[in-house]
Amino acid sequence: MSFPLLTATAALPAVGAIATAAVPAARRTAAKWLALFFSLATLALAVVVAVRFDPDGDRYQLTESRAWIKDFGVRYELGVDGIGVALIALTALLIPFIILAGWHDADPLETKSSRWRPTQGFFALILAVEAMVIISFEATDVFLFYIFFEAMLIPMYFLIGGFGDRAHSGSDENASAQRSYAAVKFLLYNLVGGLIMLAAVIGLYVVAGNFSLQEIAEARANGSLDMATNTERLLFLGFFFAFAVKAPLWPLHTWLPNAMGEATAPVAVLITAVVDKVGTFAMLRFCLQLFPEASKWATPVILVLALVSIVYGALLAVGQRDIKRLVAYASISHFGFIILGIFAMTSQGQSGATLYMVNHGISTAALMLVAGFLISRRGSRLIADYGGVQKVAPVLAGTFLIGGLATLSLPGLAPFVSEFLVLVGTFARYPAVGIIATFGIVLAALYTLVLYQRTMTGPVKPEVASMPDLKVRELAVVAPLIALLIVLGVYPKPVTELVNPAVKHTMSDVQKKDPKPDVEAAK
Amino acid sequence: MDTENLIALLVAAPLLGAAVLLCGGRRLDRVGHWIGTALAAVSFVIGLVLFTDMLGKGAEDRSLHQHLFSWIPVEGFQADVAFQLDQLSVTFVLLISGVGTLIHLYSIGYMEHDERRRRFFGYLNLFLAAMLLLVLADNYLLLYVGWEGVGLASYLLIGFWQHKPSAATAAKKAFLVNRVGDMGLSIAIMLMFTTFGTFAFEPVLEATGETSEGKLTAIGLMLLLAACGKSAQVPLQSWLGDAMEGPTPVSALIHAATMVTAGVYLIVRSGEIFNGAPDAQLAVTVVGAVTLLFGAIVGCAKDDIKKALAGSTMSQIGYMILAAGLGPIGYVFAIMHLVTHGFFKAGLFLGAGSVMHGMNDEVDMRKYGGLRKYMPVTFVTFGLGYLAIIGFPGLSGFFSKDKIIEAAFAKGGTEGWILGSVALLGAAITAYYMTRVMLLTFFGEKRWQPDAEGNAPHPHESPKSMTIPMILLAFGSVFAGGFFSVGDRFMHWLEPVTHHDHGDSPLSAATVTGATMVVLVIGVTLAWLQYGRRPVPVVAPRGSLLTRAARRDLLQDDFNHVVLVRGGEHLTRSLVYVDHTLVDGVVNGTAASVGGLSGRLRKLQNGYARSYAVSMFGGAAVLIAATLLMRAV
Amino acid sequence: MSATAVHSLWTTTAAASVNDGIDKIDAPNIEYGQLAPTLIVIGAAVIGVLIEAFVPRKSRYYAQLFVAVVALAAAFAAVVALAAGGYGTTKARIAAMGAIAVDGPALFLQGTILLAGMVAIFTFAERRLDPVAHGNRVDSFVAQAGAVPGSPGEQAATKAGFATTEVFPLALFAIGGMLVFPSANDLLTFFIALEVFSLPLYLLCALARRKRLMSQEAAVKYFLLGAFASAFTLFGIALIYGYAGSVSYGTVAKVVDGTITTVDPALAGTMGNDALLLIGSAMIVMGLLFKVGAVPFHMWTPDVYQGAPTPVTGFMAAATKVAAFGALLRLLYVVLPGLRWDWRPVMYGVAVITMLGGAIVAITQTDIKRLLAYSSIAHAGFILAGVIATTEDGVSSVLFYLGAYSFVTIGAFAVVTLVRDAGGEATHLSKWAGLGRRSPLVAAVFAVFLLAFAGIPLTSGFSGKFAVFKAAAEGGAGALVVVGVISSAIAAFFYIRVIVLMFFSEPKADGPTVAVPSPLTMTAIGVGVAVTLVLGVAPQYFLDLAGQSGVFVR
Amino acid sequence: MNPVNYLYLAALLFAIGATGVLIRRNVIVVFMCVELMLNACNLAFVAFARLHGNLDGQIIAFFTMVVAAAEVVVGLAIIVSLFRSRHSASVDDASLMKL
Repeated sequence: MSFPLLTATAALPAVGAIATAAVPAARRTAAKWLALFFSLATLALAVVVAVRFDPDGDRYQLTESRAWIKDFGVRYELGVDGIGVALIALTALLIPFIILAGWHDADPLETKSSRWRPTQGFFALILAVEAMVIISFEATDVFLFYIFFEAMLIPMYFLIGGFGDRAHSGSDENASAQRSYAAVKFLLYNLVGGLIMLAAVIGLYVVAGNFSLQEIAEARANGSLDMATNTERLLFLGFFFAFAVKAPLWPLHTWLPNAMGEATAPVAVLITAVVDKVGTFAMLRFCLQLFPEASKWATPVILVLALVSIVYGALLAVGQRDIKRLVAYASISHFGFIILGIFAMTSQGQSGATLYMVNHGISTAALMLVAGFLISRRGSRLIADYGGVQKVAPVLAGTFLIGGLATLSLPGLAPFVSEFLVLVGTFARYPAVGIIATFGIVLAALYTLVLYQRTMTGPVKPEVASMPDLKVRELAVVAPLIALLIVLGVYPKPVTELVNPAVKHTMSDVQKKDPKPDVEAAK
Repeated sequence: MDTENLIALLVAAPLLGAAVLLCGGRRLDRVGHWIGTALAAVSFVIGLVLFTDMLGKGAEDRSLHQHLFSWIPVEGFQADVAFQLDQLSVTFVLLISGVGTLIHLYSIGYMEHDERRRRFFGYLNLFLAAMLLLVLADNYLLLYVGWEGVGLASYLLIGFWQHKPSAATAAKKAFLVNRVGDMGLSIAIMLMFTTFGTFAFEPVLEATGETSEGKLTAIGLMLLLAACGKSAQVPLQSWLGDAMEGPTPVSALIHAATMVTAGVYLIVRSGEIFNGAPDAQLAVTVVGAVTLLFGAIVGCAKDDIKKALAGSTMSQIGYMILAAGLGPIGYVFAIMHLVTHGFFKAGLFLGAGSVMHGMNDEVDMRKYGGLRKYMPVTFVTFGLGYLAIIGFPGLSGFFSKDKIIEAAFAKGGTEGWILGSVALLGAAITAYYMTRVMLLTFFGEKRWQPDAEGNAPHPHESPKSMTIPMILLAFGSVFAGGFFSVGDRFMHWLEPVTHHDHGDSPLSAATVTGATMVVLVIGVTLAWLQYGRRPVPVVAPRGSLLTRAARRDLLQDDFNHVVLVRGGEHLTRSLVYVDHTLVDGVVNGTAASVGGLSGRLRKLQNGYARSYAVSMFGGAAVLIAATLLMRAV
Repeated sequence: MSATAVHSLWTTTAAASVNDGIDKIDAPNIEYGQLAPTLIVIGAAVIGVLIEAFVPRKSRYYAQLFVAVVALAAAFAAVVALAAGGYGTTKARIAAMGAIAVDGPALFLQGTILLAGMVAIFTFAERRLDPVAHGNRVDSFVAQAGAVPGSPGEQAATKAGFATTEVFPLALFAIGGMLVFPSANDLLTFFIALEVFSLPLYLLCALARRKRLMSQEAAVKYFLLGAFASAFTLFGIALIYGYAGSVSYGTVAKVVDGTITTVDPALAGTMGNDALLLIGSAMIVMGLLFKVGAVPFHMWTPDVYQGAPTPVTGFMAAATKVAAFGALLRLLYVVLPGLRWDWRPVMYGVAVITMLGGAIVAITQTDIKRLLAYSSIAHAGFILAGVIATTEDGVSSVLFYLGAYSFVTIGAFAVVTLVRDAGGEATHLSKWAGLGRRSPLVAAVFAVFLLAFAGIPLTSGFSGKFAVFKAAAEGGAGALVVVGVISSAIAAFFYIRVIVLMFFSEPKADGPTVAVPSPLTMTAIGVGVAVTLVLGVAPQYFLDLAGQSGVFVR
Repeated sequence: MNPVNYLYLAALLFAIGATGVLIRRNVIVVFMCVELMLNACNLAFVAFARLHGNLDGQIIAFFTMVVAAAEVVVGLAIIVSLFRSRHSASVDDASLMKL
């Protein structure tokens, strides 16, 4: 077997995590640089993966397969399709920025004893999450996927609960209470989801006898493995529930605002831009492939829930007083779009959804990280505490605006492409749904511009009068992201070409054909 | 050399300018405005080159195409970045880049004292790029990009003085209202995709015959919605008045000459679709007619010079939309009026700007008066623009507006009569409010006093960089119409794109012209009687119910506020509550109840060995009973 | 062969007396080799008693420790040898005239018990945690069990450097009993083994150095309830005997599934009277459920776990469960398979309320030891889910789970012994606040154990849980799996609570200190962590082991 | 005489013993009740042994006695130590640990 590229891609950050954790307490800066180095190295590997991947080749490439737990019918099977490659690239791309943005977030306060090494822990945990996320994008064995899908909760949990946003209202105890509440809420929500999925995973084993995605999918396809309708539906629900919690889909979303509100901005980005993508990715890869019939059966309900998420999330975003919670609800709305695209079951919808995962990752990162810089300057998350920032910190305001414009998917920026594809794809099969979803773009404009107006424009608040503009480090975080947003908005072809074949496969899995345009249908 | 490769440069030049100016940083502050102006001029020159080149070709092969790259290639979905330059778009290119360049020039003087001038020019260039992209795109999706691009530019420029909350709010409002329109556009595009499998101009417009009228109507109505948003037509007109918060050059360029006319372009460009959908056309004409009156009435009541002009803009675009709704009868005149309007309305706004420049940015016309002595150039150019817009015989407005009124009658049937008479009425009101503006501003005795700080304005003529553009535009407003109409030049020029038929007017052209003249005189006289003869009170009289309503934009904002804003606030607030208590409450409730159960069960563990024994004994009994029971059943 | 063999064990002599003279007794042949593990341990225990009698006090501790460790190691070696000799699979047989079964499950469980016992002995022997008293290193056991708590006598004993080194032989006796318990092949041996490992435990519970009142109370409760339970068990045995006319597993099984039918009409009244069988088996099962701490026979667990010296708690929690579940498996799979359709639903119910009950009540616990006690109850429920599967997979999954669980438990309790304040171990949860800040390593280790309890992937807890749930689902108990995951979710909540406490809440000023243990405890904890992670990441080898040992000999 | 009667008697004794455990407070008495239960078992064993005509039951009875004796040793040890430290032999007093 050739060099296990995928394993290496996942293992490198894991190694980095251990190395970073091992750095002695005093050498904090060293730990930071080490973490940054490893994340960049991982990015390099991810690029190699993307290059080695041939869009017109087999469905799964760079595959690896080793025996692991025979008794459970589990093999260590890795492989990527276009979607996987795109998301791995996204993850590997975002982590360095997250690390760079969180450069000072984990600097210990003086009170801590010398044995307590928050900085090392912080960056080690981030790398650990990266490793687990990447491998769950690579896993083609349901059990292997499940293991890391669950395991990544633990480092996330410590990141949220252990390294909260220093900018909080109220006393420290109060803040730490809220923080651990958020962390516990995050963990329990996802754990419950995961455990229900565990039941379904076991059920799948009982039915299928192994966990190999490809084998099962083939067996489903050639009819050698037929599930009773109800079994399939139950299993589907078990899987979907977990993914819907992770994604998150209304009404399972309430953990996200707390988590993103209490976590530091980089961690918030890690949650929504990276970890949550595993949920939507898994819907595309596992729900549709393993349970095509059940997926179709559930589509109406899921579409409705997605619609609710879109509108409801946006409306709640309008109603927020806390910048980060606002972004969180905006994300809920966007995840609604992604799920809509997946279950519209049209090529445009699913390509759009995949593209959306990437773009949403980048745009949210841009917006949230700038918001983080803003918050760290003023020490408050409340929108009301800001005003007229653009006068004192024009660059910060400008980048914030661009991030916002990306969030409202302005044409010319990346998210527009994906959002429009999702809308078209949905509209093609369910016109009514498509039209309702379109209201989302108005609401998006509303919450983004209200946020911008309240924080950046108007007379300068005395508290922000002395606010410094973006530093070099911060600019180094934001500028590339913005550049990416523009490039992918103007020239998304590389990504779409990566994704299209994979989507074609998925479409054939669910045995759906794109609806023909009337004119051709008439002929 | 094959000229179509130049098309991209049209967009690229100002885009480059925007990029350089916005990313360039302070070091460009001193030269920024010149860079911006120069690049605007560049694309104007390129436009001229392409135009002349086009003139050299036969009417048929005048449409040029440039395919840059495939934008969003997805299974069964093809969106390209490709340009189409035909007579229609080149007309717009010239208008946009021409007027645009002039206004860049004007802004150099106007924004002299603003330390963020560089950024201002960056935004202006951004606008030019987006607007050119809008008119050059060869498919609806790319048009959409330009469409939102100009929206963004307008947002940035309206809110340019962000420290003023009113400006920021106005900008936000403009963007949001436009978004509603954009919804229409995107739905229209989706419909096209599902109907024709594409949304490029040529295939769509050629295939209109192959689909049902219902589909076409739906698409048409959605396009109309889009047009309403961008062109400030009822019911989406409310943003335009507030948009006057922006610097005056912006109002002139974006909210008078170019962007707001994009809706007209969209409808004319989609002519084939509307031709296939009479109902949609009717809707267009109705919207046009209503807005025409609406804007005019508002224009009569405003004392803020810019808002008055804004109302007039609304109403003039109403004319264009009306014309565009008439189908092939009106397309040409819609565009023609659009161009002429571009000249004189831009001129008028620049004039207004010049006045404000000299009056310490005072906008209340009741505090002007008799300015003709202080700023002659402004007076003359403004006057010419005034004559043009009211349709004084021989000037641009006369030709274009008169043609539209004719066309309205030519629609035939009751509709024709109604629309025609509405158009006439509009002409009368136009004459009235424009005269009012003229009188209030330049005639009568001076009414301005020292303001709070006690420094009285010293009205003076504006610098060359400002007056020259005004003069040039004045030329346009005087001669453009005549030039176009001699031998129906403009009509023949556009015909290959828009096609044209004369319809059958129940009235002769002469009759219509006569009628127009009559209403014109009436309007002017009324205005003179009210504002010319007797002195004008500095404080506006309470006025009639209609006047007061008109001052408040015919209560449209109040409606929006009550229904949308308040309603929205309540909705979101209640949803936040729901999210916290219900959705979250259910979860926390479950957790709490489990906890409570735990607390109760815990009490069983009371520490007494004997009670433990009891539970064991009971358990054993149950166990035995159950086992026996299992056998029994 | 077994039936007659068992008969002969008692009856030959009797028969001989009636028959031709007493010139020839055919001595029962005992396969000492195959019984080696048990014999070694019991022998060592006896030696331990002798040491108490003859070795001077100063060196007893070391002598006892030496003997115990060596014995356990040797016994484990013997087990490995037997397994290697194929007694676990092909040569599985019934030894000692039918009293003891030597087969896969027996050897696997004996191996587990011995290792767990070994680790537990290490924690017993820990002498660095308690502050040095009167110049003597002291372990966590009382100086003189007879001395009244707080009395001058007690202090005198401490001053004199007394130490209850009896704990080692006691532990060895208990282990010996535990070795026999899961491999007992007739109900008498079964009962004797039960008592042999229970009685020492009762005593061990009473021997805590600190908090002696609680310790003694725990002992009393455990003892009374234990005796109560074993009385039930015994009566159950009596009834079974009445039903089958024999106590040998083999015979009973045959009678149950009717291969042996009643010969004598006079006996028809009792022989094959199902009421006897059903009631009897129910009562025996009840005795076992008591030992594994299944609801509603669990109520002793929290009190005893809390009161007993923590090393003993760890030992009990791990080894007792292993032994008892082993016996339960054998009973249900060897003796009562014919009764499957009667006991399965009942056990089903027990499993459900055990899983839920344990998890739910644990939520509101405030003492770490009680918390772990309830968690052990919940885990008993999970294991029962595997037992119910009634498939070979079921057996091996239970074996695996027991193996995984026991080391996590001992490790966890070992960590508990480290966190101390003036009053000895600081077991109240509030004391654990901010432990992660004060000593990250200990907190991290404990977190690993908690995550394993919670069944988070990449820990042994997950592998085990997955194994039993998988077996249950395949055995057609899908609903049980759903209940299982629900209660795991509930359980997760309180494990997480502890982690939150340790890492996310600020340390208290008067918080406990973390004692630095001797290599003994370190090994205990280290082994715990190692097993947890290895079985979590690469469990295949051990699954194979358990899989091969999944077959009982009949 | 019907052998079943012996069983009834055994059951009765067992029940009495159990009840005693449940209702009596004094540890010693409780403990004796447990002994009673064990002896009930013995009676059952012996009866069955007779019934089946093999001696297993009777031998088991001896074993039981030994076990009972062992329990007495251990039990009394514990109980005495408890009594010495509390000066009370009531089971209910031993309820430090609860909830």
